[in-house]
Amino acid sequence: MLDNLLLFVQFPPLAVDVVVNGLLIGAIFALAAYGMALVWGVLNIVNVVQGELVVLGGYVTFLLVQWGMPPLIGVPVSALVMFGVGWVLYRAIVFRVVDRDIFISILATFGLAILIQQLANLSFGADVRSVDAGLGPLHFLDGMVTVAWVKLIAFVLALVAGASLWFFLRHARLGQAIRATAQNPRAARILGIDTGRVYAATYALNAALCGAAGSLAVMAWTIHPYMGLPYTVRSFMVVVVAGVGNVGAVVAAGLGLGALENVAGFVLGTEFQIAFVFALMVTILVWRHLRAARRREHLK
Amino acid sequence: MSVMLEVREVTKRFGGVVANDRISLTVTQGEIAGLIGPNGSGKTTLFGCITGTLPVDGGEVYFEGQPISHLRAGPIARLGLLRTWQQTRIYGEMTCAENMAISAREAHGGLISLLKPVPAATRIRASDLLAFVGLHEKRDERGGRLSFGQQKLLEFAMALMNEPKLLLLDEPTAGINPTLINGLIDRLRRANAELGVTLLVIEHNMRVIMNLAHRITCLAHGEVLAEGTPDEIRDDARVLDAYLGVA
Amino acid sequence: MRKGLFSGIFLGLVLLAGPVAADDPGVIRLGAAVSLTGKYSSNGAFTRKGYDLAVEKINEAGGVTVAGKPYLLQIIYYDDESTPARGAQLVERLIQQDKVQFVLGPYSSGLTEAIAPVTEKYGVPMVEANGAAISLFRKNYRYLFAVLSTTDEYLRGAIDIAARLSADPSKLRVAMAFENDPFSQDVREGVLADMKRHGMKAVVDDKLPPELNDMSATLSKVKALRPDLLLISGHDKGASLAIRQMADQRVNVPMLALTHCDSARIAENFGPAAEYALCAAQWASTLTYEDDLFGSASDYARLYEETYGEVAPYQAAESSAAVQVYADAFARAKSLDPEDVRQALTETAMMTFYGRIEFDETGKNVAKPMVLFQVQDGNYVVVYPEAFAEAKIRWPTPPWGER
Amino acid sequence: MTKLSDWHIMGVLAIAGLGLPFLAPGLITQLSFLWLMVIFALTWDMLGGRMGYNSFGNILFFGIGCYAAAVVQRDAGLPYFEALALGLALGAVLAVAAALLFGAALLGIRGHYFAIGTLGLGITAAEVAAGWDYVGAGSGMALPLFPGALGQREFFFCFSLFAVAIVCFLFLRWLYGTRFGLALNAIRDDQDKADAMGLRTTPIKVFAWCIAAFFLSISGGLAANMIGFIDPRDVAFAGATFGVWMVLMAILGGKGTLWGPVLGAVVFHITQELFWTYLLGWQRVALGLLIVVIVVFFPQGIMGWIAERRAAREGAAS
Repeated sequence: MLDNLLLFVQFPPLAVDVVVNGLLIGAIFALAAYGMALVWGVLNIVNVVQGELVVLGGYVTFLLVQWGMPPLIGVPVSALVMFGVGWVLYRAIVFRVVDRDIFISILATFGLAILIQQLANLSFGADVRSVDAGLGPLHFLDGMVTVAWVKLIAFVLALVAGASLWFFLRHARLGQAIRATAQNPRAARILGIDTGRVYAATYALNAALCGAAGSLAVMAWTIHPYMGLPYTVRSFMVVVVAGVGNVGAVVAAGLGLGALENVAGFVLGTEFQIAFVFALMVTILVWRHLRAARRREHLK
Repeated sequence: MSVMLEVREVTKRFGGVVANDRISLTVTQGEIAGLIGPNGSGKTTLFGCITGTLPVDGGEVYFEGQPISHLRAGPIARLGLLRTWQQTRIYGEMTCAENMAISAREAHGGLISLLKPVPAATRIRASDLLAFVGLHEKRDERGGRLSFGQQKLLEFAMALMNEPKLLLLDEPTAGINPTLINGLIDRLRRANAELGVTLLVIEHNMRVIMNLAHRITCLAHGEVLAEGTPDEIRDDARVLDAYLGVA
Repeated sequence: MRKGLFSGIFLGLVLLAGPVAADDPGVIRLGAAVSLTGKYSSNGAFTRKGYDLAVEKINEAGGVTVAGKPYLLQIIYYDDESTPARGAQLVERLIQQDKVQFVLGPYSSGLTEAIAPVTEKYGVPMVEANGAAISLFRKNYRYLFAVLSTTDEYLRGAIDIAARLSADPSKLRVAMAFENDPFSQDVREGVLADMKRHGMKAVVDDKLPPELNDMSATLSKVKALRPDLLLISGHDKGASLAIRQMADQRVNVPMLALTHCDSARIAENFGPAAEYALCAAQWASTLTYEDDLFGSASDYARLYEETYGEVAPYQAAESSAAVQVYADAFARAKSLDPEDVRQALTETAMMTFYGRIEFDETGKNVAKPMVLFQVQDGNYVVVYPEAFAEAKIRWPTPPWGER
Repeated sequence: MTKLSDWHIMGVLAIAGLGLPFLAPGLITQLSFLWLMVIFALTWDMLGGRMGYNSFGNILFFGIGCYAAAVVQRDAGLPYFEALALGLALGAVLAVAAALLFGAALLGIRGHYFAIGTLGLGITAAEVAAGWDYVGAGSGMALPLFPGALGQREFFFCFSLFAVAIVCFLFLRWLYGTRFGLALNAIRDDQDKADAMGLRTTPIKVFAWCIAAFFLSISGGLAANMIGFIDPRDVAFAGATFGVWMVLMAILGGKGTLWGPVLGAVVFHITQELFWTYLLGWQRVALGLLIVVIVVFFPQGIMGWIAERRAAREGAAS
């Protein structure tokens, strides 16, 4: 561990490299986390199938490239396709767990996650897939810091998506309907908002965000049917830290998590990287609880 | 008679809104005190501050001379200061008898005492108290299936089961069938007289509170507006203003 | 109502007793729990295809003759879902309920670790083709036979080549990133022993968690420390991630050696980024081994490709060989008693398309070397050991700027 | 359900539990796993069903039991059974200590944050075990071979787990009859009310978790020996399988009822085994569907459904 810290001193640009790469991973987490925050906030559902939606998005892009399309087209197409998938999922199953105990939604979407994993395995095979965006990397600081173009695009896209989501929720009609429904579904219904439609749209929007994230993930990293869970749990974590209502906080938490995780992996050794992330999450929860308890409140 | 509860300059803010602004009041042992005021005047908030469910931003609450505003709900309840809720809180999935059994005072004890079965004496007491509030036939019914008024009565019985020294009641007659209200007033009085429970009652129904309370405090806009006997309050122009002015 | 419930449960119990094991005359039933789902499912599928191909071929050729009577082979499969607890439970079930007396191995060392105690306990032989961890062969299992080379040999070739190519092997600096699972950690142990032999020094020694989907922290270290040799093992995912991210982060190392790069299809999936990578493999279709059943290694590869429409990975080849070992042992044992078959297995000395197979007293195959491929112009070319080499190794790997 | 029929069912089950291993020796391993599942469901239900705390982290205690037994058996240098007994005892102590520590910290958190916090706890434990060389890190640990004759091993573990399940059941049955049981229900129904009525909710909750931890760690030590090999993520701290099944079984049978978890475990286990036998390669699809169907269409569970039916019938009759 000390050796690893010493490395930072010996090669200062390395610290930059580790942090930058972490931020770039964090951007993908943030993208998936927007969706989770949205669904959590509006439908009051903890969407455990999040990671699987990301993976499916990746497969869409993978298939497109197989058919000879340029990889970057995959981002919007994946988002679009996943929007449809999300809509269908909502109409078929998810709507049944809205308005129910949030714990029921956790379990139900967990079941969906297993189902999708398995169907992905049966239809795409368990091979590890990746798509070469063909863009190459960027170099800084004498090659010590390298940033793949595609990760940079992912980063920018994640920020753009966050900004447009914010703008959409604030100014678009559907966005306003979503916010109204989130605050008070009954009142929204009385005001003539078709909340069922709003829920479906929200869930589909979430799936679209995941689709974009997956498309970027398959270009920057790899995907296979069983790798949704890391995305799910990190989205969880981001939302737990940032809360459901604040897009900016989600971006910050996502990026922060990515950077922190990468630094932890570097310093503690990669075998403790995931342990660190989860220990951190538990610590944050406990700390927030203790702070609330001191004030005669409790964490809700 | 000794002072049981003293609220001294208690202040509570929600964001920028001051819900309780330096409120002071006292409750003497053995009396029935009333707390009135228009909607939003801070009565329920004050209950929260006293019984430990809301943090207090300023001032102090003394119960039998002991400062309690830093304590949470559990320890305060174990001192003998209890409250009921306006919207009633009972254990919905448990039967009335179970609701009563777990409300007994001995449930305050440590783990070892909890590992004993419910003693026969407690069962009898629970049964008596259920009969006292008129729910004896419902004793095996789940709490959540009772009507709102019945739940209120159950909550009251549960509170008595706990043998509190001071009981804070938040609108005990709200939602109760008007024909039953006189019976309820009678029970509150008997609880006070026979069981020796000091009461502090929030009430909207003027007829009830004027009938019941020995002394009344009136809040408006988070401040104490007036204090006195029912007659004094009835004649106080400011109180009348506060009610009519708001309406 | 309760009656209905209980009769439902009873019916379930009856069904549980399973596809009833009627003992057809003339059929030898082998049992296998393989990973059809879960993290090992791609390699589990290769394992199953390898088994199936050999069974089909052997049955086509008239089956196995045991003491004058011909028998056909049949395999009963269960899906262990890539989890050891399941694997052990299913093998117990194969033995107890399906009355299987001969077990074929699962995929991965971890599952073999879990299953070996079970077969050992029941005295049922297990011929396995995909559990290479050397620790398996230190436990004195009597009924465990492995047709493959063990983990300590996987990257030995790469280390030996690196030592040979350098003026002073003790100056070599090695970076290692191994997945935190039984197989890869065992590979690591073998690597450490070999490094010690040459006096090499480890500068990076990371364990990659199986859920990891990014290894940039490790690669950053590698970039800073500029080792002479980078060794990576983490099943298919580890190989794919390494190739992908080394290209993205422009990590330059003179030599990179991996495991599982052919089953991860790195040359096909990553094109130029995979060039120069050295891959440890149990088998290659270009090897010159031959047997009567499949013909040469390349014949096997062709047959496999015709049957399944994909290139034959070594995981399938070794699995086929495991079935051949059983067939050979049945014939020589002249009996289907597990004890006799075990005895025959210990005396195995046969040539297959997959290589020579002879077991030492611990049950591992000591007659076949590992090979090393190098990805050269998009093909997997054997470069080590010299006896089988198709081409010379390309070394050192030029920096990314010049590739 | 009257007292009498309760004891009747227990009698039948006890006879079945003792007799089945002899009648159907081929099913003995499945039976052992069934008792394990019963323990899982019962202990989970104490928190999730009785107390209203939906924990995804109970697997922590199972894993601690697995590892404690494995380490003691490896290092103590004692004969098999002595080492096993010592390992189980140590596991129980460690698990209860962990429940005290984490319970005090986590059990104040409510609702889904508690579920997520415990999930994090379970995953952290798995990852720490997977990185810690002393317990074999990612390679897991192999348990020593059972010394007895062939076939004895299965009987030993089957009956041991059966005994633990029975003790667990009877203990919980007794516990739910005390004031403590009522206190658990009170916390589930309205914790703020329970607090305000003077119940010492935190010690009650922590104690409940300790009980769950005790039984889970004992079953963990036994199960580790029965399976013979522990992997940090897939056996000991198997949150995605055992950890979730606990919840499902309790829900399937009926949360917060005495027999629900037992029934749920039996039905779930048998269903699961049938999937494995008859749906090769598709069993996870079936499992995923089963989960969705259970929680979406059947959240009241079998016992809840029976109660509803009975209420409806009585309603029709009166």
